Amino acid sequence: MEWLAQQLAPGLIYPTAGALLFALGLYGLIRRHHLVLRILALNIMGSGVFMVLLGIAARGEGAPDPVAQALTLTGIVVAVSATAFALALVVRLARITGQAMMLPGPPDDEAPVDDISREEHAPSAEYEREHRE
Amino acid sequence: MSDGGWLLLAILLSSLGPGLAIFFLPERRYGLRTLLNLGGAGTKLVLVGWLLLSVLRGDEYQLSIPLLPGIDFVLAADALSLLFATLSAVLWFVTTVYAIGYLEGSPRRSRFFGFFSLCVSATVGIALSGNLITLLIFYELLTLATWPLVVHRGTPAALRAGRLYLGYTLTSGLVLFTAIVWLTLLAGAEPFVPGGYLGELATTHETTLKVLFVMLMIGFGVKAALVPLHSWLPIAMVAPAPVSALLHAVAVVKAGAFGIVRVVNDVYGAEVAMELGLAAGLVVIAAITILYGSIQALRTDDLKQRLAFSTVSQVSYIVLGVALAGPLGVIGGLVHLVHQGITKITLFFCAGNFAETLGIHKISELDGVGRRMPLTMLAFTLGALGMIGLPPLAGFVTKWHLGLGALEAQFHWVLVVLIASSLLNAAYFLPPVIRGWLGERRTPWHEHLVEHSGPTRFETHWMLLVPTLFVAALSLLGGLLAGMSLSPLDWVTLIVERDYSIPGFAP
Amino acid sequence: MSNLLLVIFDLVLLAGLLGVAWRCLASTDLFRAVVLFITFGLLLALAWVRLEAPDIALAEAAIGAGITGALLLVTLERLRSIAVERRRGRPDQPPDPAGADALLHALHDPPPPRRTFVPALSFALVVGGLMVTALWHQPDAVGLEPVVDEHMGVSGVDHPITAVLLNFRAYDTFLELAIVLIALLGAWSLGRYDRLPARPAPGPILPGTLRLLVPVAIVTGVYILWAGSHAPGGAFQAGAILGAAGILLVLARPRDLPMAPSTPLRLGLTAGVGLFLAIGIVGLFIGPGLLGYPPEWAYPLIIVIEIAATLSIALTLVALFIAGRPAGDDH
Amino acid sequence: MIANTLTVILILAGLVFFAAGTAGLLRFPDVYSRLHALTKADNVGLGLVILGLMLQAAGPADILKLLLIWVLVLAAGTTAAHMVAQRTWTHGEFESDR
Amino acid sequence: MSEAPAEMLPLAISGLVALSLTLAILATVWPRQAHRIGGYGAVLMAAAVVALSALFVAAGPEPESAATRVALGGWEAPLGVMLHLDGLSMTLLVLTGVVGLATSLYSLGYVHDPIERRQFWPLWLWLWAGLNMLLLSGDAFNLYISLEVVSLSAVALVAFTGTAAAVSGAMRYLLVNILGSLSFLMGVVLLFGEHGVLDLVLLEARTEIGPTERMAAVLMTAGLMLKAALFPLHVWLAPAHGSAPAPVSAVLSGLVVTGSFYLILRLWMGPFAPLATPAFGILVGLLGVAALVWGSAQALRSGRLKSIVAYSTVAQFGYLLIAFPLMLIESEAWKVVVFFAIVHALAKASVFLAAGTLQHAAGHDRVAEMGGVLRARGRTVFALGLAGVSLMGLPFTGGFIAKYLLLEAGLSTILAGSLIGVLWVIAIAGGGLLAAGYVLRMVAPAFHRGARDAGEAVSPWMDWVPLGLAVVAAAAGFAGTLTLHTLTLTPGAP
Repeated sequence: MEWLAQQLAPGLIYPTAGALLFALGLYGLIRRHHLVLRILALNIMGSGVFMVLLGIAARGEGAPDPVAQALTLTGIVVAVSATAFALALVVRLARITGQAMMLPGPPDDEAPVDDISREEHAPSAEYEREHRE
Repeated sequence: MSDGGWLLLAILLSSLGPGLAIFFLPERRYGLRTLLNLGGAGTKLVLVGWLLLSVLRGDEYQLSIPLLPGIDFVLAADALSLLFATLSAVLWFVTTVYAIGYLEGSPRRSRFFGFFSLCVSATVGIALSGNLITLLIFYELLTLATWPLVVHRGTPAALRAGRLYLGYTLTSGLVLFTAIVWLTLLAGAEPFVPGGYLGELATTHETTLKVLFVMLMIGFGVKAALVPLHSWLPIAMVAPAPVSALLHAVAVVKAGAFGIVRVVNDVYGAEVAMELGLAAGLVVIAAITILYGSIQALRTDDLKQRLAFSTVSQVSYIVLGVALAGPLGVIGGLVHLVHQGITKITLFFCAGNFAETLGIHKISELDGVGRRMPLTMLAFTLGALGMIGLPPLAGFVTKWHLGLGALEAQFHWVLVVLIASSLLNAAYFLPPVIRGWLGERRTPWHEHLVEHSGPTRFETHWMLLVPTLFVAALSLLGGLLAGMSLSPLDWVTLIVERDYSIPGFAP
Repeated sequence: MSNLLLVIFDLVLLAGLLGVAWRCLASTDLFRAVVLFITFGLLLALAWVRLEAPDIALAEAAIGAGITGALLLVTLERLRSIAVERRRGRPDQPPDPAGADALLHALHDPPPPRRTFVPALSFALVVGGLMVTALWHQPDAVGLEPVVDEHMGVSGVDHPITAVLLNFRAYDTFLELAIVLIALLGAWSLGRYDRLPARPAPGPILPGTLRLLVPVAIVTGVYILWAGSHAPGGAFQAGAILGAAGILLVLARPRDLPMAPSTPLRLGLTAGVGLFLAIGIVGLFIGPGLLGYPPEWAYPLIIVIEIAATLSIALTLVALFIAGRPAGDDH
Repeated sequence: MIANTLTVILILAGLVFFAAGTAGLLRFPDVYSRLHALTKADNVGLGLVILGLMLQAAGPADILKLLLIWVLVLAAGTTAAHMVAQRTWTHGEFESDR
Repeated sequence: MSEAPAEMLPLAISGLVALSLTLAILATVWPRQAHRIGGYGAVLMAAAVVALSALFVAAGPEPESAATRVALGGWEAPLGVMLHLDGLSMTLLVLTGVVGLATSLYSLGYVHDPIERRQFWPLWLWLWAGLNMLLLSGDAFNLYISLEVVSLSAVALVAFTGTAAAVSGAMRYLLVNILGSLSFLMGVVLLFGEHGVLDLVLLEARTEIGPTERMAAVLMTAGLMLKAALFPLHVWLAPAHGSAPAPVSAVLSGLVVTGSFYLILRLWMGPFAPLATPAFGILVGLLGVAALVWGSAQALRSGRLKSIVAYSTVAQFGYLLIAFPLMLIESEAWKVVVFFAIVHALAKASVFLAAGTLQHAAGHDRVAEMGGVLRARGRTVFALGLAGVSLMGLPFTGGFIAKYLLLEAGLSTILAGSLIGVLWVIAIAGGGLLAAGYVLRMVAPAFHRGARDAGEAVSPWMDWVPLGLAVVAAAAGFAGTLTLHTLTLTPGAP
């Protein structure tokens, strides 16, 4: 019993679970094509990494290692800002291409290229239309 | 920057500076462009002359800039480099005048003369380079600078020729690059030393040196138009006349030959080349090229194609001379470097005149041109006879020394090759001469130049005629005054005497 | 005995976590996936409490589950309204009552093809397995905890995590604030803010509750900010709470957002980063080094930075929720 | 000692209510009844649990904080329930619920 | 006098970091003046970098103790974050300064719409600050954070044009970046778990060959290869760089991707040095050859100017992979690789800027229809050609010297007896030919006969900056000895 309890100390179970979460997120990222689901998968991978980090911090008797906790906090805030920007990008992509699914291959070369340096930035039509109602 | 280095740099910059300035000159600034062109050519001529005299007195000139740890960018002026530099400087001045006349009123001249000057600086750079790496740098620069000139007309044919030209030269450039890096790894970045600097490597790395020699020959062979690698030259004739005159008669082709001369004499050294049996191999290839070039020249009816194939075979005379590794052979080879340059440029100028004035491209159209353009036809005849090697002219001097060299190096069958090639030369040069003088012109001439830019005082535009006559006179004097001091032959004997300690050389 | 109970609790919790994560990634309907993801976030917060990391639990609940959940839900709503708009734009399609099938289209991801199942699963299992073996081989190394305790005296705060965040590794925290700001700049560069598609719930209930909840949220936020120096809490958690309050306000009145004047808004957003760097540069010249505080001034400086950081984070999170450049910014 | 036993009893009672709420969530046929189960049962369950914890609390500050937690959950729960009910009433059942 | 510069170094390093951050924050706070802040700031930053390099060279200690380490906030290694400056990071900082200055001046002309200017400059200055911090950081977690700063701002800039291609390219780039960062972070966490230390120099002292190091090496290298678009994980590069605005793709191809490669090099010279086995080297080399062939083939086939250049980035990065096995046999070869990366960055940036000017003038960048513009704009085509020549590795350009060094390293491995070396030499030499192929495709139309149409008016910045950068790329050939000397001042390098 004692060996089992020692084996299942938080310093080992949580990093293992973190690694499994990382793998699960990776699996989801590869399998699913909808961008929101892929962003969820990346967030789950991030939580996996933080679980490994905090699991490591919990090793040994004393209080968990503050540096590891600070790193996790920084990681969480970075994760949320990356997710927020990714979601804004998904909405913009959906507005332009009408769907939020990433096609596997790169877009073809003949895609229309409108060069930003040339067009004056007139307020976009849809913005005007909405604001007129 | 050791002593006198600034002079070498000044020679290089005298064509590079104006060249870059002309690049950014708008098209309509005709006067300034001509001034820059002729000014550059003139200063280069003067500087090279000064260098010539001081090297004659025996001064030492060297310039080295550290490029990489252990590898320097070296410019040095020894007798051999002077030979090639003087040839380039003189012919560049003449060809600039010719080109200004030839390109009267055609578009994109700023771009043309910009690249034209870049080419000449690269050629002079090759002449003055002090070690293999600097030679490689200018050699590749020459490729880049000549491509825009070959495609200058912008027609699909020109671009196809350009693509082929780049294909050949870039691939061979890479082979050369790898070979030089390998050689530098083995023997270090040594400057050129008469008699070669391989020293004990020849004994330890037998096979590697053989492989390296073959790679170097492939690298230089493309530009020197040795047989399997020559097919770009005739196709590149689609370029305008001054380009084919200066580049394919003097700059590009001679650069390849000059590279081979440097490798055989100043890197491997004559003894090592003979020991490893490389010289013999080179002689065989040179002989094959001479015969093949002449035969091909016979078959084409187009004037410039014929001259191109004759260049292929004539350059191999130089390679043959050097490969014979005997003093007389080397003299024959080196002196032909100058004579072939001058004579071939005369022929190209005449071909350019015929094409520009009367729109003649085929030899069959040459009937009775002697009556319409007597002076150009005279120059053409002088050039043709010089090429064949009749006694008073320059060609004879070369073939005489090559013959002696062959005997000296016990390559008796080379004598047969020389005689056969002289006969072939006669076979493909005499018919145009005979047609020119004795042929009848039934239909009136199509006055191409007159329509284009009005009547000319002489038989054609003076800027086309004067350079042709000047160069024809040079080729005549080269032969007649061969014995005089400061003639090409005398200078070459000086080179061989001073730089090549070849055993048993009795002046 | 109690150790055994804890082990059982850990196993149940982790099993729950993995189960929820698996269901979330396997679900075809996006709304279900997002709800499951929020549950995953809350369970995660529970796990951090179990690992005695209350700060992280607070942050995870507020940011990981709360703010991210809100962002995801509003994104789904935007995708749905784009799908409806595109369908309205195509007359040939049969009119659809409440955009139900549009919702189906935009927020529905068909189950992935069978053929990618085996390679994906095997690749993930290999990566996971290797990591688990590496982790099992690791000794029970003691982290940097003793080193931190040594320097606690000089750090100016009593709470070790705040000391690490704002003093020992201040550079990382500064960059973290910068990243939040860059994410906002990125979102703003994509385009102007489009009217929130959320349909306001009629009736007095929501505004009424908000009038009750928002003040409480603000008081809690300020309390957590102040408590950060000696107890679990700090700038990021406080910023998240105030941000959540802001988002609630935005949700209550989606149509007529206040025209935030450009310069004060920008100053508010960059207050955290700007003040942090200013004090850091002062530290470079008179203090121990870049981003260092003279020991006796450490506590007040840290508090000032924390206040500015909270303000910036709250504003940035609300702006990220709106995810569009304010009109004022373009004139 | 009594406090501990009381706490255990209260928390157990709370758990019973939580279980009831979850059972309601799983078994009830439509949205409104499920909402009903959740908000009613869980809030009472939470109240009992918090009451139990109050006994363990160190000082008055902790007791007030626990009370604050309960009040906030009550407010949030009711508003959320109302919003969900209203949306279902106006826009019909969610696709996934049908 | 020799010790005064050594003391000034820490202050100068912190000063450079502070300056780049201040510029970024100023541009964020005052968007209307952002382009002025950006313009003058770029000049200021370039001057600061040059001053720092002068100090570094003047200080010039012997290689062992060359690294200058600055404790941020006064907290020493295991606890605080250390800035780390040595030969390797100094040379790349100078590269970032030069390319950054050129891109900033170019952007003054390129992004002239007042509203877009306000978005562009803050993001660009944050990207530049992120790059500087990435090169100076000596702490593993801090590297992760700097990578995030660089990735987010880079993705925002890729999505800047707002076209479908740009936004989808940016989305794919963002997903790849986040995945790469997470796998890098997992590696850092594993190392922290094993050794309890985050500083690279301390890590290097403690790492030995074990399962954790091996796993961390795999994860961190995979993450960085994702970000540097090295061959097997390169799919995202062409659409992202192809559709981004010209100055952005210049910086992406030049600096951001080189930054990730710098990190791989830093890791494999520091903590993971004992793990490199010859077999691993050969595998990476083969990937490099595949990259060279695939990238060049795509570049020869592609129809758009900017995607040709983007595919050529993938191809040229094949060289960096090929050089990996060379490094394992010949220890000095790592300096050659860095020099090649520097020269490639300069040349690629100027090619992208020139392509941007041509695209701006012609309104589109389909190569087949750009003949008129190419014929009219001699200066830009000359810049494109000169930088193309540097990509080909022909003389009188930095590329030539870099190729010379690569060939020398390749041949010395052959002389040292490794037979696979022949493949490397053929690949290095052959790569130049392939590069000639696609550079010719871009430049040849200028020599076709046909009409000349100068297209849209182009601001003087956009006309002269590509040429200036191309000349700098060519002149890099002469800086060979100086760069190699500075690179030797890297302690811990083999």
